[in-house]
Amino acid sequence: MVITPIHYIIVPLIAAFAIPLISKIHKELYRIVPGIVMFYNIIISFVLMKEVNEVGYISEIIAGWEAPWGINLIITPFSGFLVSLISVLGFLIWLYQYRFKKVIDVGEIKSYGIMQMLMITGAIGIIITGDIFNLFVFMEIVAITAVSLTSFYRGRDGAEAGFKYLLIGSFASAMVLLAILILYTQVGTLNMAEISERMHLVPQGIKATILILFIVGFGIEAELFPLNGWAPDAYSQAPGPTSAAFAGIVVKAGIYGLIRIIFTLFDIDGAFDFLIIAGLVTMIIAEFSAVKQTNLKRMLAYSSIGQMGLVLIAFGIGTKEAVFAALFLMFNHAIIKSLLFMTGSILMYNSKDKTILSIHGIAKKLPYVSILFAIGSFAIVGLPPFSGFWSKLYILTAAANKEMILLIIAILAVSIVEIVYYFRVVSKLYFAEDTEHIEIFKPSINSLIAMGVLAITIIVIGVYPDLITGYLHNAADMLLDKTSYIKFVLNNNVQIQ
Amino acid sequence: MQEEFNEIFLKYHEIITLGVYGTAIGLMLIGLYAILTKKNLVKIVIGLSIFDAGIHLLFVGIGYVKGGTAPIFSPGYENAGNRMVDPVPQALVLTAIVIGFAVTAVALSLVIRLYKHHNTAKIDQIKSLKW
Amino acid sequence: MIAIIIIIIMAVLLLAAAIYSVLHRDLLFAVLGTGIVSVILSLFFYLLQAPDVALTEAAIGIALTTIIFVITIRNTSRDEDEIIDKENEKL
Amino acid sequence: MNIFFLIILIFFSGAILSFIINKIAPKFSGITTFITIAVVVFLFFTQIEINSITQFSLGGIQMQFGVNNYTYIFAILVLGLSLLASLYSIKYMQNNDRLGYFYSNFILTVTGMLGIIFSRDFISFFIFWEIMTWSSYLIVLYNGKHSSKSGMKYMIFSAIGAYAMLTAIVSIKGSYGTFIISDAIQQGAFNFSENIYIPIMLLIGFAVKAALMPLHVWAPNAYSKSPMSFTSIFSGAMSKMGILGMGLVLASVYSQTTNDNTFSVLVLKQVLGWLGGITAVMATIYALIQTDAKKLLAYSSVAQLGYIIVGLSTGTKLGVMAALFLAVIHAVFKGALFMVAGAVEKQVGTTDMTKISGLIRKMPFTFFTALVSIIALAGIPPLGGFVGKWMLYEALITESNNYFLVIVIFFSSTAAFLYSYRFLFGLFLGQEEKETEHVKEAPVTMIIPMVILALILIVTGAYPGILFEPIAHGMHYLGFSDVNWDMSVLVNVWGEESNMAYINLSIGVVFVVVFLFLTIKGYKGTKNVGTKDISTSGEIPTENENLTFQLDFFKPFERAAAPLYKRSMDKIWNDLGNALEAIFDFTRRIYTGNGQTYALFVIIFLVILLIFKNTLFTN
Amino acid sequence: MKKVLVIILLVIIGYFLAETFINIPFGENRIGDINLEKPTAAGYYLSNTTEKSKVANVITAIVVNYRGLDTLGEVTVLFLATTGIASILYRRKEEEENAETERLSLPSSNIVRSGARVLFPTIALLGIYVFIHGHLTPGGGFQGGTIVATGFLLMLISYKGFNTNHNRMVWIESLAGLSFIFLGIWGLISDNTFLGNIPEVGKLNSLISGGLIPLIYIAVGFKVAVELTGILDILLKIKPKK
Repeated sequence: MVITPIHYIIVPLIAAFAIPLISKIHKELYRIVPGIVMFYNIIISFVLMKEVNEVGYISEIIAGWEAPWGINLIITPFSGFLVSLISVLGFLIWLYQYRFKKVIDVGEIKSYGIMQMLMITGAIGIIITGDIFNLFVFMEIVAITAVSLTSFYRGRDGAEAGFKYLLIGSFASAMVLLAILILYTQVGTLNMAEISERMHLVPQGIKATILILFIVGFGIEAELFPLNGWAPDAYSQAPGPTSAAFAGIVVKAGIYGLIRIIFTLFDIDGAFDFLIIAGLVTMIIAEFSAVKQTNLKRMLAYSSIGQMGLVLIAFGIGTKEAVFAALFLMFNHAIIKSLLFMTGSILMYNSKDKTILSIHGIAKKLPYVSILFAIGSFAIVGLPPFSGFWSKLYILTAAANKEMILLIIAILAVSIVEIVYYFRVVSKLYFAEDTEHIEIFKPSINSLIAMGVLAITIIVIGVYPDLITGYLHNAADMLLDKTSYIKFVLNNNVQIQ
Repeated sequence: MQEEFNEIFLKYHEIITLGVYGTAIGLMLIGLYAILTKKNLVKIVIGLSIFDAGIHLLFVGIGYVKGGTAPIFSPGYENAGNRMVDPVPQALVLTAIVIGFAVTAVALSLVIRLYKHHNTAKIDQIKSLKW
Repeated sequence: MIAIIIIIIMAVLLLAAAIYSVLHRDLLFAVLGTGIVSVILSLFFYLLQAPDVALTEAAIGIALTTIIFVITIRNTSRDEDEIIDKENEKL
Repeated sequence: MNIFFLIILIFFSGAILSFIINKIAPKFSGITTFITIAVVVFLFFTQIEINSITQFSLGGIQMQFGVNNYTYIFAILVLGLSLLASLYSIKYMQNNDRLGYFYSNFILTVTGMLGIIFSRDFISFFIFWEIMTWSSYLIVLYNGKHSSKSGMKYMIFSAIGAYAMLTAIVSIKGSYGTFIISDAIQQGAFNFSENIYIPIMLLIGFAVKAALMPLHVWAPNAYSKSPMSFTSIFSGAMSKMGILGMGLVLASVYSQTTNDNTFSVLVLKQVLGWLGGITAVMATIYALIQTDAKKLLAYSSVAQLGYIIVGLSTGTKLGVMAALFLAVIHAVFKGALFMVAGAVEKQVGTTDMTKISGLIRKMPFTFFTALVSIIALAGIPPLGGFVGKWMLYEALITESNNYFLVIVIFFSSTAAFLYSYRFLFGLFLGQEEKETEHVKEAPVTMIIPMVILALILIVTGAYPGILFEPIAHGMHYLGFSDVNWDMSVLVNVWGEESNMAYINLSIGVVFVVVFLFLTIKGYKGTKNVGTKDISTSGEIPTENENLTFQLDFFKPFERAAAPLYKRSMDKIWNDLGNALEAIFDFTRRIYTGNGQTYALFVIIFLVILLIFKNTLFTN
Repeated sequence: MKKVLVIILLVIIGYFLAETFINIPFGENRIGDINLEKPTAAGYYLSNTTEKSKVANVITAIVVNYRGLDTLGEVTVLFLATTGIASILYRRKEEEENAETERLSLPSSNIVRSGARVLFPTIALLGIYVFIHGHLTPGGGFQGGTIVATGFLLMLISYKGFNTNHNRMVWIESLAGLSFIFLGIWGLISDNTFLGNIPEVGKLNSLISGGLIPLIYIAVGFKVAVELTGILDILLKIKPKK
């Protein structure tokens, strides 16, 4: 059977529906099967990426109805890049959490693997679907799984974080639903390509309203400033792998939604300036709030929000190289922040009162985890020769080419703040006298492998970025060129070389 | 009854417009009010469901076509396609309703757990995670 | 003529029920209000030529949503301000 | 394979290797480091020919490697010093734990410095700059908890500097479309009349590493807290990286002086010069009151860097020459002095000058090194320090006739006599203390580098031409043409240079003989009077004011200069930091834990956007 | 104070919504002529459903076939809600023991019991009818499923002893979901688009019509019924706080 984008969706669903049955054979299947699915996702991504590199786009129609009438899944270099990133991360996260008895008692609650898997599937669906309402449905899948994973632990705070997330998340879905409704009345279709084709018919005021509703809706998922109150709680309360998945996968889906809406659907110029302003505010406030955190995961959450702000700034600059830089930053943030969350949750688990203050000199007991965390924090603040440096450099260069000197200064000032709080943790890890710990829980070998792979990726990309830059350039070009997208989706035979 | 509705529609167009849109927007605003001011978690969830109900009504409302019939080709109406209401919003709202129910259920189970832990369902007393 | 009055009455009732369910202190009655909202809503859907939606709203909105609300209230507290059961705890 | 890449590769693999070896046999990781650096030194001086350029591209950015006459000076300095330091640190770091950590970062630091020297484009320059920074930061943290605070300070200031530099770099890219340094200079990136902030930003970036006045606060702690074997290159070589950059920028700024930017250039000269002078004075004054030898040396190196910057700021032939000469000499003697401090610390266990004294008998070679380097530091005739300072004075007086600055510098260099003498006396002269009886001379692998450095000092004192030659070439690269070391001050002072060599050499020989005689004589039994129980004209001084060199010799001075000590730069920076912390603590309170507030935020945001929709989103 | 602010905000939002919807006249025909060369989506559905997929109920056609992926996602959402609620309200073994799990139930009077016993088959039958005839008459999988679930609800609250056989429910749930997907994959194999239909089967307005659509909707019906019953079951099992 030839591999097509729909496999991203049906294979995990088959697994999800079948797991309760087949795991009557052996309990372990609850944990193994999601891993197999994740690995299959990687295979799909590999095959599809090869194809995308040959023909510019891949589009698959569902139920045999041509694009404007049926739902179509479309893989552009942009979405393909994100999807393959997500697939690899998903597999690594699974590898990390496999047999992670201490932190996630999968034996106790069997559905963890299923929900994690379906959350990732939902994120992939958001990215590859070509239909706006279908996107909404996948958003809901992500939201529900994310909420129930956030409140997964039995403790009292999990439920609280989950409820906040649910409250704000249902706002998001309501906004998107309303926007889809108004949009449908104006253009009479739900297919994104056709919407952007007919967008010029929409009167200005209504267009602005729709855009605002979409911005609020997706901005909640993408952690824009006033909308991201749920994020720190959710990140800090979710199980470690789930936090990694939030930072690496779910946020990416939200950003993708925002970017797809602004770049492909709408033709409003003000949106770009808005992105810059919103991103700047988000970044500054988040990074400032991160400094005095005592819960490591919460600190990482704020830092993740700040990075998302930086991504939005880069997208808002809007030139080809800026978009390229933004993609690079998304890639970096995905791998680095996942690494940080993976290591950080282990560190937090081993600290006595679950705060940064009590991880003095834990490096003696957990050498590998500490080194990985150090690598991650060096990379995220953008020190060469780690991969974070390049994305920061490209963003600054893009800003400089548009003579935005103040923006550059702001970004760099904020990264000094970043250095302050990350290096505070690193120096605590290594160079403080070690206080006594509760019995140290050492991560199993597969977790170490997962984290090691991420760290090696960080270093390799940092030393030789050309491994991905060419591809990212291609993706950026394709994102900016929306006429070919429309043409390709609406009459399926055109193929952009 | 539906036939009556269709013919009186032409007469009282404004009133019915107000009746549908106004009701829908009113529902949304009432729901928002509950979400934003009520302290009790159950009340907040009620507000959410009312808000959703308003959006659903809007959906069906914009799908309505003057003098249209339900989009079902029942025997004898095989070629009535031109005087049917827009079926797409109805299909969408079908999905939306079910999803809304799922969200409500999850929210309520969270409320139950919060009450277990905090022994209260007041949202302003449940803030152990902050700053 | 009857129909238009019915529609206006329905609209008014709908909003009234919604306001009632938002404002009423006793959550059980509030939930009842949401049930009424769903009933009238499904009638609206029926009038707007959406029988499928009407059916769904009737089944889900009236029966299921209401019952899970009731279950929740039973597991938490019936009074919005939780005065009553606080007193019960005192006793 | 290309020689530059080969060297970098050797360095990185050496770093990894020494880290791994430490896990197996901790003894050998130091030796690995030494061998790695030795191999690189060999390769560098045999394989690399000057002015050869290697083109390559990384991440879609054109990059160039190469060595020119100017950077060659610093290459000699960095490689020689780090070779000696690595040899020194084998014994010095013996039986500490986490040696792999130390040595791999040591190598990485050297890699950074050499990479900076190699790179002819801004991006690789910045990359290596950052590698140097964070690896040295990790070493500063090496000594554990009490050093993590100063390490933080160091990292923050370095970040400020580095990001100022990065701002300048990307805006060069934005305005001139190139990252290659020479192209940027040719297109007038450093031309004040075109844009003033790019060179200023770059200068700020370099000034942090060169510990210029407002940005120097990290230096004393960082220098004194990190292991001495590292500090010798930290203060000796790494600070010179800042000098390298400043020299480059300033030279091109001055060379592109035109009518319309004369004034701004003049202002720059004055500001830099005065900052350097004030740095020298303040650092000297602070050095006076230190009782810890390491701290004293740290402050004194800040002061010396002040001189160098003054020299650069003149922008005249002689001034720049003086600066470069002082840079090299300072590297040598400060490296030696820190090694001495390290040896004392290793053998005695402390470098507190109030506790130890009379080590001259115990550690004669160390004392010899200390003596020579102190002479060079204080700028007493036979040795190089004097030459450099003389050139500096002459440059200031004759060429840029900036008499006030001369006065300032002269004051600070006279004050330098005091603390240098205190260092010498406090540690080595005087009677022995009870605690230091068991002390022995440092192991031979620590003696060798020190003595080598001392000999270098003597020889360069004798034959300054050895240093003038490469410096002259380097200055020629900077655009100061027809620099030949005949026009050195020495000619003006003592006539012919050649017999000058004899004079200096003979002075040196006599000095050595006298020194040996004294030391041997010193071993003969002398009556044992504790250094601290002196009696000034019959009356016993009270303990609270005991005017020996070890205790309160500088008390009166301290009293005189009290206002200067009261409000130091540190305090100002600390207040700034606290203010920022308050801001951070305020911002995070936006996230009140109440979910309803978050919902309200969403609605408010929505409403604001809706109200301004027609101004925000128009096409 | 806060209330005032909120009301002001709501008034503004209401104003802007009204402003938007004034420009969207109610009851206007936005479908356009459905027999155009390239009609709107709705027009296409209205004009082609009867021929191309032999389904009387256009909404069913849209829900199951044109926008089948939405329905799949929707079913997944329900499934996830069930698992999510199960994991949110999960109790460890020891908690399970010391919590006597007595379900919420009406005061068990004979009238209620017998009434329930009479009503339950009727309701279940109605539901099944609704989702079997989903492609002909109003209603379908969701509606029928919910109706069946209400029947179960009635039994659950009226009978203390009535227990949903968890094992059997898992079977039905999984099989229903899988059959949905595999019916889709059948299309993927036959005319290599997922959920591709085989409309040749049967004729319009007869029970056997619309190819795979009724089958899929029946699967959806079963799944929805079981999911909702599961949710109710979990929620009803909670031990109320004394």
